[in-house]
Amino acid sequence: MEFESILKTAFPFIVISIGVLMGFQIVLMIVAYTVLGERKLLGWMQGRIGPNRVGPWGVLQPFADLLKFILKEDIVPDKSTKFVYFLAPLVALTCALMPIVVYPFGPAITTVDWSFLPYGLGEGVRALPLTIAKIDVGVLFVFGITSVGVYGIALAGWSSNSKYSLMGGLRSSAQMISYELAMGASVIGVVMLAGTLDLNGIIYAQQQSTFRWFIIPQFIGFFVFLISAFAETNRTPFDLPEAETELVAGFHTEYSALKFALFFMAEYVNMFTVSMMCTVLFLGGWYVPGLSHIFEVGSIPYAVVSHVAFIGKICAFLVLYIWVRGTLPRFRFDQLMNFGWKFLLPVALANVIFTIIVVFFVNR
Amino acid sequence: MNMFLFAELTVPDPNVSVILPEMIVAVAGVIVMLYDSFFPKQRAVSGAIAIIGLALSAVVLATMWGGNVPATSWNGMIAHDNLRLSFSFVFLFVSAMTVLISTVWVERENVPAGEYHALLLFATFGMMMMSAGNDLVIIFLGLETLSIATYVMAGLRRADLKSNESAMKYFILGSFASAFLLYGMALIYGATGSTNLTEIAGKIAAPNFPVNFPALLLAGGAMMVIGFGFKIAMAPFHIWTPDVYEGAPTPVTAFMAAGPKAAAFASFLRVFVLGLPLVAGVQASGYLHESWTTALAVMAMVTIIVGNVAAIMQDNVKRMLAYSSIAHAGYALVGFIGAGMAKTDQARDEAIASVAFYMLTYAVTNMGAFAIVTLLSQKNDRRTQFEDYNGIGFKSPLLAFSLSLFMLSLFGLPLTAGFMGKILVFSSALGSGNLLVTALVVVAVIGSAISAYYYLRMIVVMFFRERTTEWIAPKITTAIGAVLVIAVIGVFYLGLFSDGLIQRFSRPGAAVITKAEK
Amino acid sequence: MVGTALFFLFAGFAIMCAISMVYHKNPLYSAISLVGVFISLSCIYVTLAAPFIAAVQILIYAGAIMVLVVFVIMLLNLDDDRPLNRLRYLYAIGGGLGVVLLAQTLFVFYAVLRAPNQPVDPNTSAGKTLTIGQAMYTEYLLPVEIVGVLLMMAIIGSVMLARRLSQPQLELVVEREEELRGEDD
Amino acid sequence: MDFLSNNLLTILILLPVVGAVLTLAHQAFWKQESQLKWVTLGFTALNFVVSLALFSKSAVAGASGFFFEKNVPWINAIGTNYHVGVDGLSFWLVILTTFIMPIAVLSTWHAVEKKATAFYVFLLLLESAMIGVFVSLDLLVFYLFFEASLIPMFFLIGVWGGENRIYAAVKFFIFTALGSLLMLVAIIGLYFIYADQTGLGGSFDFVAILNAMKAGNLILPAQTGMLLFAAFAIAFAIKVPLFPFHTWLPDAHTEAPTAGSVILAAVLLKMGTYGLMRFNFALFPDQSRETAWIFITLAIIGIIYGALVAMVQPDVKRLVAYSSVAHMGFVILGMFSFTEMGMQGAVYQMLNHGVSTGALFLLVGFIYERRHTRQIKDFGGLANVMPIYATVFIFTVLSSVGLPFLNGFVGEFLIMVGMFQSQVLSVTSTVNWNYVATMIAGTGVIFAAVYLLWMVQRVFFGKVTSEKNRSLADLNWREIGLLAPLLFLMIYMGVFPKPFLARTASVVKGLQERVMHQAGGTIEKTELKPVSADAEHK
Amino acid sequence: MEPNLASYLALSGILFTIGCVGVIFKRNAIGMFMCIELMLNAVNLTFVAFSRYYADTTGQLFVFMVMAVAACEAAVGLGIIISFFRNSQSVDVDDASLMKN
Repeated sequence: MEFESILKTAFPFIVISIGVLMGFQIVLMIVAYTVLGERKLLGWMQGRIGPNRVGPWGVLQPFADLLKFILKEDIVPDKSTKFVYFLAPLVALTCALMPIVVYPFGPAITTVDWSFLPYGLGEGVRALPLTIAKIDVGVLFVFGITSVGVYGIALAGWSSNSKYSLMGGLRSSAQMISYELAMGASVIGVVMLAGTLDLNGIIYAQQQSTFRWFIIPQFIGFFVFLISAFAETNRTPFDLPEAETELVAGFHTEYSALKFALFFMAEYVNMFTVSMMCTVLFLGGWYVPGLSHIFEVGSIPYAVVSHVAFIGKICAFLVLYIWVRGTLPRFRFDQLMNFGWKFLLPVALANVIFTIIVVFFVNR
Repeated sequence: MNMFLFAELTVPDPNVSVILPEMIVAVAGVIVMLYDSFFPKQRAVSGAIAIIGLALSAVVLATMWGGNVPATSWNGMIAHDNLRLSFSFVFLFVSAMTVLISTVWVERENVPAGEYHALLLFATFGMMMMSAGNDLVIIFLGLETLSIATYVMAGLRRADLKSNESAMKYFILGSFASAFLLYGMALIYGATGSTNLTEIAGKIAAPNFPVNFPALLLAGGAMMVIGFGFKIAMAPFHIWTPDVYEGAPTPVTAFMAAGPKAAAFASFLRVFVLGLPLVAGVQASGYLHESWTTALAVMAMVTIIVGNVAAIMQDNVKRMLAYSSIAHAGYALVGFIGAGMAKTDQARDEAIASVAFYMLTYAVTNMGAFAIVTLLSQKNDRRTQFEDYNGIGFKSPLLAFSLSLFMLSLFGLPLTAGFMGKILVFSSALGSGNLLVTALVVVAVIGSAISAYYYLRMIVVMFFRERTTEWIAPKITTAIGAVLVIAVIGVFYLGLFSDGLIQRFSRPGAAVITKAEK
Repeated sequence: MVGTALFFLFAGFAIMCAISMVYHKNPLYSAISLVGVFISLSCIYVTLAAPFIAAVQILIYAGAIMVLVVFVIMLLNLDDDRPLNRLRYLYAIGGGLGVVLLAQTLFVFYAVLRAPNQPVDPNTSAGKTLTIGQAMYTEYLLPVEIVGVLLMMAIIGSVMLARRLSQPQLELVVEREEELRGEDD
Repeated sequence: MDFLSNNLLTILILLPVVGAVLTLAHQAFWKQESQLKWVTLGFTALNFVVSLALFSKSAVAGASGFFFEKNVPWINAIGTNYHVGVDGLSFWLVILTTFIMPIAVLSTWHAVEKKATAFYVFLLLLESAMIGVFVSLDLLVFYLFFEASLIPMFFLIGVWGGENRIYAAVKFFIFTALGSLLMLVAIIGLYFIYADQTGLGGSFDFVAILNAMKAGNLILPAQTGMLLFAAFAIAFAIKVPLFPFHTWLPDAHTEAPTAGSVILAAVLLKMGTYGLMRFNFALFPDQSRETAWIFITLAIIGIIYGALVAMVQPDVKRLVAYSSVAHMGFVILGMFSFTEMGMQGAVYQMLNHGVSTGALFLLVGFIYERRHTRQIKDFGGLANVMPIYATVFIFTVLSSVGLPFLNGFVGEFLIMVGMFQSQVLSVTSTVNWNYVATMIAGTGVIFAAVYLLWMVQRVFFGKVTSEKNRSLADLNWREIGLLAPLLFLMIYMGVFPKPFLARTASVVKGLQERVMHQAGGTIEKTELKPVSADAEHK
Repeated sequence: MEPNLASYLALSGILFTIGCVGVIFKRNAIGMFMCIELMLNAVNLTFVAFSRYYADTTGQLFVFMVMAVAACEAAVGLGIIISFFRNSQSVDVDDASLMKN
């Protein structure tokens, strides 16, 4: 059968495509509501109500925003470098979305029998992983992609041909490079304890470890990671590339309409990614202690509960982000650099060395 | 918790004692740096630490010469043989001299001494690794360590455009050359499936010739010749040399002319002579070997001629010395080709020793000459033209006669080190009895005759010309004085009583080498 | 089939980006093109079963080195390249060198093409992160150590080069001004 | 005494070095630079006295035929030894060197005012190197001294020379260095050929190589041999200097200070001819014989050319310099006649040239000190003002021209006769080219008489043309004193050449037989007596 | 046709050539530096391709070292370029012509 063989070849791609769509859908929805949540929370913190006109309690606000972005006039600065100007937001969002493919949304579903599928498509399929792509260097992949993300900002700043933008771009690239080091160093401890770079592998390693969550043995690493994560995502108190009060809006001063929306989305997706990494590396990912006693490991309910727990942990981090934004003032640039190079990096390295010693003696 | 698969592990072979000299140098670098950060502005102390480190390393190296050291260690990455030992001594000597020479300059230009000395020590570390490395990885990393340190050192005089320019040219062309070298290494790896030189040599020498792509050996060899050729300033890859040498601060120039060049020769020798050996009976290997020796012989001729002829036309002393260093690379290449064409292992070892000895003589002489140039040049190397040396001969006889001595030694006058070096490389080359090599030696000899002109010019301007402007002889500091004494004694010692040293360099019997245990 | 398509896709993209890098006079365009090359090479590494190298390629080249380059280009605010004036003869040299290297590439290509094709064991562990990590700390311990020294030295070096110049003259001016003000007061 | 005879040559080499070191060290304890000449004079004189020990009858020749031989290993790695010895060929040259040196020092008694320390140091070092050249029997050691002698001379010309000194000094150095470097290659080549063919490992030892050649263990391939021969020959031909390599000589002579010119003429030029005889003839006899025609041609061109150019020189010193070219041409001619008489004459002429031309340069130097010019046109009628000077000068010129009873005659005559008897050049049915060569060379003698005597006539006779010349002081006692031994030698060598010739006879005979494979032109056969003046003198 | 060793090597060779030509054609120090990086990358591809062919880790380790070296070179090289720029207000190699024969 011609059709059958084609289907058999195409089936994995179809499955992956569905997975990708679903993954993106989940993430984008969460991101959209993070924006709303931020406005609400900030409003409450400042004794305001926050958006409440569009839909009940303002729940449809994100869609209204989206509509506005789409319909607004797109202004392109006259002296800008056009190609790069258009490229920058695309780069930013693409790089932000790429890591979704390694998100460990939940444990693999292994108990379902897939043989009911027609044309024997389910033959030999034993597990349905809740990860889009299985890359055994997941951690490196995420870091790599996010580090490319800086181009979006830097190029946006350069191509706008505006001094505010340029300053923002310069700041962001300096900041990203500086804090990436501390971030990378802080993860090494976890990777050493886990013995793998695979995100799911790290989660499994946490299940088998004495402490269940790596935040306990690696609390220094956790804090360093968290702080660097704020810097990497350009969030307050490290939002110098945007810095409304000094740089107007930093790198995206000259952007408007949909292109601005892309940057905006990229920032929130990055937040989500970083929260995800934090969860996976330090808080056990989707793992809920004791859940295996209630549901069979690999069954659908187990996966669903795990997934919900995973999203919950991430949301907790997102709330933390918003909280910090509501409370802390912005750093000065030299303070930011000093803090990154002279405090975070040494601490992270000390943590690495300490972990090496511990691992060495425990493993003997 | 732990997911290592211990079954697959290669047993590491960390023999620290073998790389102890290198480690001492690197650690000394770190100490210098730390000391400088806690007690800044104590230039003399940081220099002293550097010298102590280098001396300590030399002592350890000397004990290893006769010691019971495995021939290869660190999983075959470090080779311990006369090539390594003799060249390492040259490097240590060069670096120690550079530290001494720099004292004047560091003071004059207000250079951060700690970092400078640290860089110098790391560069030395790189050089020593280059001579010890028995694996392409080590050679590459050593080379890069050396190069990167030297790029920075060349650009140390940051307020001076000349120095910046020098550093930039050196950086760009140096990394360009590294890329070629690396491509060559990749192709050699592709041809043999290994980066270990012992293994590569074994494969080339094996009777059944288990090399997958012999053609890649040829291409890789060519690329590596380009890469190494850049580093040793072999024509036509010498174009960077004059500008870089002229622009770099004088002590750094001294270092670059003697140290990195010797280091590049060390690994060049190791890769080509020991790694791609001449093996009778294996046609492909013989063909490969012949092609690189022939190519090198031709290039050596060009190098000698270009270096000498261009040196004649220079008005700047540093530039003249730069071209002369190109010519000297050509002379050393003569010995190199001798090593490549040697028919017996003994002859090969002797030829290698002759190159090492040549580099030593060149280092001694060169260091002395540059010490004087450093002393005489003012801030930002303003006084490095020949005119600035007019008639200083009898105003500062000590400096002038030492400089003349070094010039004559560079020329290769008998009784001096230069002569001994030259005669050794020439005889090791003539020993192969090849016609091309004989022609090469003749060219080299004609080249040295030409070189008489510009070396004598130095003497001529110093002694035979009259000085029109006022000139105050600079005070000879202790450090520079020490360099001069060492260099003058060295020139005569190497010229007259070098027998023991040559024997040491060439005779494997001097070192009791045991096979690696595993 | 898929492998072939991917290879030619990425190879074509890499070559296009490389040519665009050389062609563009604007350094930032060149930089962007180079990032394109890096990314497509990284994808090719994935097809060559070297995921670790692929990730590190992105991380180091695209994420660190090129960001630094872009940063510098932005900092210096460079203009477009001017055409060669003093060094016009370099066009000839460059062209010659290019031809020679292409010839060598062909030479290598045919040398390897005619060679017997050794089948690769699909279960090989080479390229796995674990294998690389193990080799790094057993067989390749020494190179890794040297890389450590190298990195430290690069840090020292770049700090030395980039450190702000002390400007004694400026300080003098300031001091004099202060003195003057003191007198005024 | 044993010590002395064992180490005599080493002492001869080292004594001047010790003197140089002491001279240098004077600044530490004795700050009178002007008195240094006494130190130098002392050391050179002492060296001369020591060198007289060479005459000692107790000396015995070693197996290789060399006296006072010393052979100690120096650098084993390349198999070179410190091997020195002296034989008939080098004997007189060593004596000549030590003899000329005190005279050269005396000649500069008041002339050197600036940088006297360095001047004397270089003189002493030069002496050491020159002696080294004549006594070393190891090729490498020979090369070493050969090159080492350049540096002091280079400085002497360059620092204390005339106006054009830099050009002259550099030219002198580069010409000689180029030749000697080629020789170095040949030496190394010989080393490897020796190693290859004898299987004894390489050696630079002249005696060892020569013995191997004589024993047939070392046979040079024809082409290689010719190349090696050429390398050696060019080095020495430049030093001699043979036409067309002579161009450095007039410059060097003219610009050099008096002492430098004297030493250059008396000793340094002899290194070339000595080297040719010692090394080229001994090591490459066949090549020497085959290429003799080239050398003879060049020598004759040199003779004629030197004479013609000398004739038109306006400068006395330059004239004398060109006369050197001509004279050295005679020496070469004699050597390459390969007859015993010719070669004897050549050796003898070397000494003659040293004495006569040395004296001429001294005399030119004296007048230059007084007048600070050497142009012939500035003089005229000097005989009226300076009678002693004129007498001595004319006497020396006659010796140089080759007047019978004076030394020049003996040498030139022997060379002519030797060449006449020679069989090196081809003899066709119509022309015996040996005769032709002799005849053309003979005209050179006439030319010499012409240009020298013409110069004498213009300088010394006639009226005093320049007012400045009227007040010139005649020679003082120091000058007369240092010329006296030279004048004595001119006469002595002219009338009683036997002791000189006797010492060189055996070596020359050996060389002659080595080259021609047969005896020829021996002195006994050709009845020297009526020719040589010594019979009549008795 | 599956991509085999030869095609990877050809790609690497082409990239190397482009980089090399670029180094010579570019007048801009940063541009030259980028071309050198391209050359290094081409070499890395060769290493990885051979590493795959021989199923040997060595090549990939070499690549790793090369990357570390490239990072160091970038740091130092850009520092040099900046310090040149500070003094000359240009990174054009044509302007680096203070020293000539």
